[in-house]
Amino acid sequence: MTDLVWLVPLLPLVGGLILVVFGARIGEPRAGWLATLLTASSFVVTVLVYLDLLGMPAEERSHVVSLFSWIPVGSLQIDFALLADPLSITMALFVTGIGSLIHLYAIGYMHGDPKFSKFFLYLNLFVFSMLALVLGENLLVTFLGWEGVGACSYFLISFWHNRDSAAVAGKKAFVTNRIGDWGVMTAMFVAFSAVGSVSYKAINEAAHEGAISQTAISAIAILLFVGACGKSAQLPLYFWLPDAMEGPTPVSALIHAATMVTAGVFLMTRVGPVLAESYGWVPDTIAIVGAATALFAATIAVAQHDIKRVLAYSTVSQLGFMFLAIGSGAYVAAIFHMVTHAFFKALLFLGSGSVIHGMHHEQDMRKMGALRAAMPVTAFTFIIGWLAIAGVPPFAGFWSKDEILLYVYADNRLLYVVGMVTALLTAYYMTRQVILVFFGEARWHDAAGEHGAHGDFRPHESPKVMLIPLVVLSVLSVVGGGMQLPFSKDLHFLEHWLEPVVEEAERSIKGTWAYDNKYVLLGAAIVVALTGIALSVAVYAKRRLPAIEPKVLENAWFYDATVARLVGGPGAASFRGVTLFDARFVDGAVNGAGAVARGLGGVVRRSQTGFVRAYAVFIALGAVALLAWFVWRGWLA
Amino acid sequence: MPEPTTLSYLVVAALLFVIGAFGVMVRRNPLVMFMCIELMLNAVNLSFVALARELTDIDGQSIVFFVLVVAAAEVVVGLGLIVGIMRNRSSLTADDLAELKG
Amino acid sequence: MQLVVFVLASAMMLVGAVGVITRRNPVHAALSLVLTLFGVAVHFVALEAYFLAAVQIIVYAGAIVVLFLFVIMLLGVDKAEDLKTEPLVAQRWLAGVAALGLLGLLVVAVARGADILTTRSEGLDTAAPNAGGDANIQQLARSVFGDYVVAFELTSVLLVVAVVGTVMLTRKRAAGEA
Amino acid sequence: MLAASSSTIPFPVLTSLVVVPLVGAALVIFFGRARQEWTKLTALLTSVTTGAVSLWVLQAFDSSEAGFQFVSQHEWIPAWGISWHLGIDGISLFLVVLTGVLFPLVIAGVDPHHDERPYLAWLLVLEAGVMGSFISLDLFLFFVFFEIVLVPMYFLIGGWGYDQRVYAATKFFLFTMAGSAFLLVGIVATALLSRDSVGSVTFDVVALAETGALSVTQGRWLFVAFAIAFAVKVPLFPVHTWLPDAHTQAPTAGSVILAGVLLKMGTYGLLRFGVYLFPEASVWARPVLYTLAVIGIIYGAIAATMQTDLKRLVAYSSVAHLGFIVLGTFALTDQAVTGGVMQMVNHGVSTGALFLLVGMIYERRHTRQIAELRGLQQVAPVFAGFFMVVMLSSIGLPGLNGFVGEFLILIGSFDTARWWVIVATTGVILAALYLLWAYQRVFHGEVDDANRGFAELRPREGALLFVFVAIIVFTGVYPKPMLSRIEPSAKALIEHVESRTDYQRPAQGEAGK
Repeated sequence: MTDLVWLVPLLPLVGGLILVVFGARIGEPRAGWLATLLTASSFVVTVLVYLDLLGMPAEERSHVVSLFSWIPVGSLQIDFALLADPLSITMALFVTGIGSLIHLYAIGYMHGDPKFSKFFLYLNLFVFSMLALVLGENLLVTFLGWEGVGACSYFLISFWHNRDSAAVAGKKAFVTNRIGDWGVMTAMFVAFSAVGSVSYKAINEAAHEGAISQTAISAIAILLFVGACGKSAQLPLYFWLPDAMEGPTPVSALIHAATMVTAGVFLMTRVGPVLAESYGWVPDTIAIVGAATALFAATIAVAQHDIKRVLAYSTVSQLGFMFLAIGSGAYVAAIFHMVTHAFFKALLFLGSGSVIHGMHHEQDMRKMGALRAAMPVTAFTFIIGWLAIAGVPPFAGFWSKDEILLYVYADNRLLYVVGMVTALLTAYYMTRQVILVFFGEARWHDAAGEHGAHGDFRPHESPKVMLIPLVVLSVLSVVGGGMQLPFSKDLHFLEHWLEPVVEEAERSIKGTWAYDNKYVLLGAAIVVALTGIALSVAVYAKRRLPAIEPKVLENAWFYDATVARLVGGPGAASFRGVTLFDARFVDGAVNGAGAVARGLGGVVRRSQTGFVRAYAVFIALGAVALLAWFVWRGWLA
Repeated sequence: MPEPTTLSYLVVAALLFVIGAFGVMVRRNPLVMFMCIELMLNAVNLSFVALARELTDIDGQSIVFFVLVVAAAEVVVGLGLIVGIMRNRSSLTADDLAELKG
Repeated sequence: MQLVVFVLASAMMLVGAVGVITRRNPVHAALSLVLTLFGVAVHFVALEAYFLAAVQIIVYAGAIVVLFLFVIMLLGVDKAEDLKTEPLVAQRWLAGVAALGLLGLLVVAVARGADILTTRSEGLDTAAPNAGGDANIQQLARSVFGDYVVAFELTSVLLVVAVVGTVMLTRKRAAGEA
Repeated sequence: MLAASSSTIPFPVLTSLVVVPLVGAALVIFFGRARQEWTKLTALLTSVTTGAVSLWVLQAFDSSEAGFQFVSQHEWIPAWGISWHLGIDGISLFLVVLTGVLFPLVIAGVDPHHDERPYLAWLLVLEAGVMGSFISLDLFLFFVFFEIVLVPMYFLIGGWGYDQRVYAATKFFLFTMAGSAFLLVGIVATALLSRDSVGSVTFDVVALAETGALSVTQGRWLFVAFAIAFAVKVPLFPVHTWLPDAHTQAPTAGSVILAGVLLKMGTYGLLRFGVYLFPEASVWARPVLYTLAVIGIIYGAIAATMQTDLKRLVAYSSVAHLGFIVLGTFALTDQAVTGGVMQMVNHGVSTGALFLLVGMIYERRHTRQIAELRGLQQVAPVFAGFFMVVMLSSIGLPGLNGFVGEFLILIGSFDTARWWVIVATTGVILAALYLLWAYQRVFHGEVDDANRGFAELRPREGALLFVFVAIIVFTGVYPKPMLSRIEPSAKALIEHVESRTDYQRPAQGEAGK
């Protein structure tokens, strides 16, 4: 069955190709069902492969399926090969699984859109790219998917291409991602130069066995991390993600919460041995960047009014958590959190989409409130997602976040404090969101006039096709923590499953204070989460405390604005300077040479009087000179 | 009485050539300029014939034959041109034809 | 005897040449040209180029000069040219320098080069006993129609082209023709 | 090593590649007047025939053979050792095929606005010249073809171009001629200076490269002469400024051909004559050429970003792309040189297609100003889709052809030109920036009145673009057939350099084994 792993990416690709050619003819809603069906079958195949792998002994659970020789030149031999191992199959499972749910949801959400079939084309291509990314046997196949998801996210963010803001956001996402891609490409160059191959196995083995210099190892690690920063929206390249919310909500759920943005975390885990063997400052940098991003984004989320922007910053913050885990050597925890985060963040995004859908495309939380009566299912599932992300036991997010914090504590206390503050803020702003949207008074009555088309404005619950994914995801958000429970070594299912992949890199915390007192830390996490919720309730529900939403946070510390001003100011000016230099100086030299020739010609041309007799004199004088030269030479000779 | 040497023929030819050349440069009537060119051609012909005898080579005379033919063709075309130009202009000196002034 | 012929012919030639460039009336100039051409023809005879001498008289003096005279008459350009003034600055002065320089250098070159002339080729058939008086013509014919036959054919083409071209140039254009 | 291996084919295949278009041009000129309606068909048929022959060559090409194939050699001017010597190897193979395929496509797909007959005739003469340049194995013959190319291109720009066409055509002609002056001197000097070592004066490339021995100083000076000529043609910074003008003012077919194959004559020349004839000098000059190439990559991209004219933007993007090719050429590793050759073809396909698309926009809107275009995706989604695919190929998206070449160049050059590669890779970011920005301004946004009437892709245009897109996708997904044909020749060329200098290819990944 593992040999059929190539079917996994192929099925969505086939869907995409069918939709490219016949999309318009298939039309709504059949295009959506086709795309959903293909993604779902891809999920089924993945499950089969998973079961197959599960049946094998742990050390044999790594299967390479080489499809064809892709780029073979000299010593560089790159196959288009897929790798089925616990890590890639884990990723593939939730990519196809959550992907199918989001496809299903989109059938309802995109109802009536003139580009309905095109949307599913992009979604299918995206799923294909994402699967190529996670299943790739070498860096190049991963890079194919890596760039593919970038391009698809560009298409999807700027899906409503008539909106200028959507077009700009799409471009911004692509270009920012490209900055990261520079890192991935350069990392491949270093890897090929040092190892002679770009396959993960070769690179990891070379790093583990110390066959290549530590400088090369560190270079590969840090360059890949640059790529991961771009893809996973870490500082300083995070700013494309909040803008990417311009895309339709299923896109935000699929790309910017569940799958694409986790690619960086996946990549770091893939090359875990490289990270483990590099200089100490490399994982430290990753941990610090992760922690800083987590805190930074959480503070911003506190003051956002757009329902999706809160979730976007929350995503950035949670991704920071995952990188914090990677930097602390907790790969399993990172993957664990990635999976649970995919569940609850997809749930939250889809829930917010349901709210937006019911509110006739209103996204400002200040114009919502008390929606739990109008949309009971959405409200219920959203609340589950909230509890999961806030870190309330026994929901999924609690277990994964706790696992990360455990490792961070063992690694660096200061970063642990940062993590705890972030957790507090997370609970705080998510509670704020739930209260603003679903509780309190209904503020949408005054805004009814804005939705002119609906004279009698009433938020409505979404159709079933949208609610089913919400329910499924909320179930997963509840039980997802069961993958990895801290109580006993036997309950570390995920760890056992991933062991063959991460064992060389995974840091052992056995024997540290944190390990021995993990229940203390567990308790602290619960206290922090509840404190955050309580604070938020006090502020937004009971109005006991004033809301702290300073402008500087609302504007994301002016980071984006500063970057925009730098790019638009000195950046554009220098580009303009180069262009002027080209026109004035380089081309000026060329035209100048022409002008000099012309000027000289203008002088010499005066000798052309037009009088034949004058020419005759010149000829005669020329003849005299020539003759004189011959005679003179004859004399000397 | 001494025989005239080839050198003396060449010197006379040179003299004739220079007179012709001077005429081309100072005369303004295109017809007279043509005549001066004929003078120069004759000077060259004379030196060819003189050298043909000095070198006892008939090629010198053959060349003169060709020069004569070409000169005839040149005069025909040149005079045709002058006639053509004169149709459009009342008077004619070479200095009036300065259209090629740069 | 030969020297006398030489001096006389040269004098004829040079007087004629000076006449061409100094006579203000083009008709006079043309007549002076005839004098020069005759002088050259005499030289040709003295140099034993009998055929060329004949051609010189017939073609040059006979045809070409007559052509000149025709054109002069036809166009009515027999007005005297004012040789006292010179519109081009320094034209005469430069022309004089060029002419004198040319003369001097030519003479020097000819004088210096005289000793390098060497006899070659098969020689001139001036008085071949079996060819009678036509030796020169026969030899010239062998050269022109033998060694240089291609050039000869080409000159005939040239003549045709010249004639056709002149006809095209001088005929009056019919209305509507470009 | 590179000695000519002649397959025994009775028919002079390569000669026909040059002769057929020339005959076609003559037919178009002499018989086209009487039969107007046959003119285009004649031109199309001859170019299709040439294309078919080039495809046959591709099919019959022996990919295990590194040397020249289909060689045909006849004496031309024996006194000077000049011969009609044609041959093809992995380096020129795909350029020949590209030429053979591109010409019928533009003849079929783009109509001139006036004077169809001379236009088609010039195009066919151009095809003959380009073909000849790519298959000549005699320096003199190459120079003849190299120069012949200028004439039809000059007339195509000057006769069928846009408002500034005369300026652009003159600039193009004078600029390239100035370069060619160096080339001519270089060619003659190479032949004469190699006389002693070769045994006689010869212009035969193979003989000169294999047996010729120049002193170090001679080799360097001659290399510089060759390099200047080819640098103008490529074009490399700072002699690139003819390119935006020529591209912008040329008619669509002219731009496509110019970008598609003409520029490749420069990079091809650097590889075939620069590296092959002067190995020592190429190794010596590498730092300078790397630097110029990288400047070209960054500088071209920056200049492209700020252009207001869509065609100029694409033209500057060519400067950037060609910089990659030069970088790969002189990096002298298997991957870089193979990638460079492949990128020559890729750039021809993707930039050629971009010029076609820009030409179609101009046909519809009579403007190339980005500011005057807006929201085209709304009214012409299929057109926008094609533009997008071609653009992504130009950006270098993996899975499309542009990426394979670029990646090979960069990964191959990393060991020999490390810091240059690191800078050059940032060009990838800039490529995304300028193309996406242009796309956003032209295709995104709400369509305004001026652009509302923008017509959707017509079937003929669609068919034309489909061929390009098919090539783009196929070579991106499965480049192996192409790479396996280029690689032996690239490798042989590098071994040629290694055998004559102390340069040695870096051993990639020795540590890992």
